[in-house]
Amino acid sequence: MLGDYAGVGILLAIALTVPIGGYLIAFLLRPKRPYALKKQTYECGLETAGDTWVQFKIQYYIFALVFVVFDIETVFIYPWAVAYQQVGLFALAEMIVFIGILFMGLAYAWRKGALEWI
Amino acid sequence: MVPLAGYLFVSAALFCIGLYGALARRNAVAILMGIEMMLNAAVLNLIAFWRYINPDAALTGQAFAVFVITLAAAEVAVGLALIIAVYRNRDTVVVDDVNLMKG
Amino acid sequence: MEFVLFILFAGMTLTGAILMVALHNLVRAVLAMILGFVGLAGLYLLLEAEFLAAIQVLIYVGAVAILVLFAVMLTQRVSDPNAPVNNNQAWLGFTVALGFFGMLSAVFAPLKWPSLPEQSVSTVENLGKQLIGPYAVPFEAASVVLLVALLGAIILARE
Amino acid sequence: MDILKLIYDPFGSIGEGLRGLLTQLLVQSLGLPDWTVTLIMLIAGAGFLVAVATVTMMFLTWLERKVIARMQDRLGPNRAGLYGILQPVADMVKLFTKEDITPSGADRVIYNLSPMLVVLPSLLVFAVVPFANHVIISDLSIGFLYIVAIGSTSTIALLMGGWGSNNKYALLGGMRAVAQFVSYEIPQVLSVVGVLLLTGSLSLGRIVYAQNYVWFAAFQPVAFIIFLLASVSEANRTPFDLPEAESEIIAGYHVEYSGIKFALYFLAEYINTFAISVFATTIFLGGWQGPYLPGWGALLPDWLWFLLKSYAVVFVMIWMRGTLPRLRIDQLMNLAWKALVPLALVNLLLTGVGLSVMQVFGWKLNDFTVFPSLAVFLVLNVLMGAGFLAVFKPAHLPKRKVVLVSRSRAFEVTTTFTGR
Repeated sequence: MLGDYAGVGILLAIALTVPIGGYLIAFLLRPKRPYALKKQTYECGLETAGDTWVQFKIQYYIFALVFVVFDIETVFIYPWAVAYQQVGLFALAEMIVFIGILFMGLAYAWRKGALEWI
Repeated sequence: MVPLAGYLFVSAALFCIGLYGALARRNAVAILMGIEMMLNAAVLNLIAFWRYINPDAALTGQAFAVFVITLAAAEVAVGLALIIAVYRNRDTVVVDDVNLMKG
Repeated sequence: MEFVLFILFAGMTLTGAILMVALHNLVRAVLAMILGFVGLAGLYLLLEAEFLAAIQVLIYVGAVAILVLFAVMLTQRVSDPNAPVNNNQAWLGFTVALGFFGMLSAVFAPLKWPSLPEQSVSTVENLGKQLIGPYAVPFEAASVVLLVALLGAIILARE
Repeated sequence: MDILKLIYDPFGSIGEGLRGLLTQLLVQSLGLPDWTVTLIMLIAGAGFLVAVATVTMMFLTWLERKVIARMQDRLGPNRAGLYGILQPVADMVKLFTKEDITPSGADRVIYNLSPMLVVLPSLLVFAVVPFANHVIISDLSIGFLYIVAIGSTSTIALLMGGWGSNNKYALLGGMRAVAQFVSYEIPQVLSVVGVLLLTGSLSLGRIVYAQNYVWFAAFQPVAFIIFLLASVSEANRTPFDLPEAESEIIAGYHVEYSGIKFALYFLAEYINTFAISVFATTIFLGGWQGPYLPGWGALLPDWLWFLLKSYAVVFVMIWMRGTLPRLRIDQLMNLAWKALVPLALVNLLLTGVGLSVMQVFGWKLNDFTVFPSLAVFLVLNVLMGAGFLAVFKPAHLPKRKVVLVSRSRAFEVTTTFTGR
């Protein structure tokens, strides 16, 4: 089984040469004349105001949260889908219960307005 | 060939690093990260024992590991939500400052 | 060859974990944690649990790490850069962790473990049959746990 | 060497030749073990793949600009080379020789690491794709899961880029990109589960073989549409390009990047675009196989069928960009969570029902009993689509008046304005 992953490892090694080679070539070719004004953070032509840590919406977190729960659900779905043809209707019944329970979660999040981008 | 003790060593080291992180950090998020590392050490143990002791078609260790990962992720989701709730009420994530229960 | 890979992945895992507890900047600590998770996925691959390796990357790197990063970014604003990251009992924690590690090593090092069995039958298909068959109840219970986690987290995070 | 064989199976014949040569040179002359030959073959294959991906990216930038220009009644790049075909080369020279600016407040390590990590997953996902019969780097048994897992790591790289630049807009863009990416990952993955059910395997090679008779796009039209929409959104392309909306948050997570680092972000984006079309081709459109009609399959070589289908999907994506306006972020999230996820879940369960019907009658995918099962699935899909449209009626959308302006009329309007 590990032999199958040799190709992946080699592809990883070769793929690494693209960004590293790019950095190297660019390092040799490009000019380098930095000064303080050039290195300022870009902000619509003005000097940057205040801290970078602005207060983010909690909504980003809520979506990530719902995503994590559904991501784990998909982890259970893969083995189920692959084994389905050998088990048959019982598997379908189980998955209907599984998805039904999670659907309640989605419906709850929907009703509570957790899926609204305010 | 790698002996089973090698994996157990890595797992034990990982667990203890996580333990140190959970005990020493002040930030609640960092404590949760330490706990997460400890759970990962447990999963590594489960899989190592499955592979070396009982590599049968029943895949007991792997099935167990899948459930542990599920629980770990659920725990992170709720734990972080709790931290965010505390942060919104008390404006801090430092566990030493959250001492409302001390009275 | 397998030994070299083991050293590589174990080194990645432990480096990531040590950096995670050592770095002061929390965002960098999370990135170190991700390095540790990737190393662990490599170890699972060496143990021929390819499904576990894939979901380690999928769940921990792709989902949990993002959740933690978002939480760090949501709560970081008021933090004082000069405040200490460790509490005053850090040395005690270090002693406890080191002592526990010594104890664990003392327990498992002298034992004689069986050597690696020749082959395993780890396929996703088998895992699926197990999850639907003998583990049907935990399978459904997992969905209940996920539902409860979702409800609880949404209630907590919104006011 | 037979020239016809070279055209129809270039990878096979060149590979065999190379393998024979290497075996003669390394094993028989130098006495090295056999696996060195396999290793060198793998390195050659991976190198070829990476080179092709890079050239494809350059070609795609030209193609997109040219096609969009035609749709907007412009010419597009036409100075460098014939029809401007050398424009990407000129762009590359420019990007390589541009000064690299690191903003003063940036976290140098993370800022410099991010472009590298963005490119890696987009190249790595190609490892499990069969480009022609037997032309695949490694046909992993968890193939599709591998793609999803590797693909999901790119979000971390985006977030690193946004955070490392120490810029509000970059951080906001990064967080938006991640929120959007994770939202659309769920429907994308769930839509493919129907195909996994029918195949009973996660390996992409076996998914292609299972489409010997009928493509899965015919079995799963609803899932195919969900997959395309979700994938276009994951690649951050218009109409879902909110994270880099130029007019709203300047350019999103890569606003501070210049020179080669910006080029790497761009490279990743276009390789992702191509990767999506490749996955759509492999999973839903029969991969390298021609359509099942008498004599059609052998009409063109495998790899040409594959390229034709992939570029057809790429063209559809460019077409979408040329036609549709950008969505608002709340519309975007609503589409993902309130429409696509429930629909994909229903599709998953209905596919299970259809598969049970197939099993009861003993119908299979790889003989002529595929056609009655196709009828069952088409009925299920039509029911599902109709039910979806009945429940999620877009009633709140205002009726739009479409005004068609012909070419000559547009010309008249222009002349009146200039003639004044």
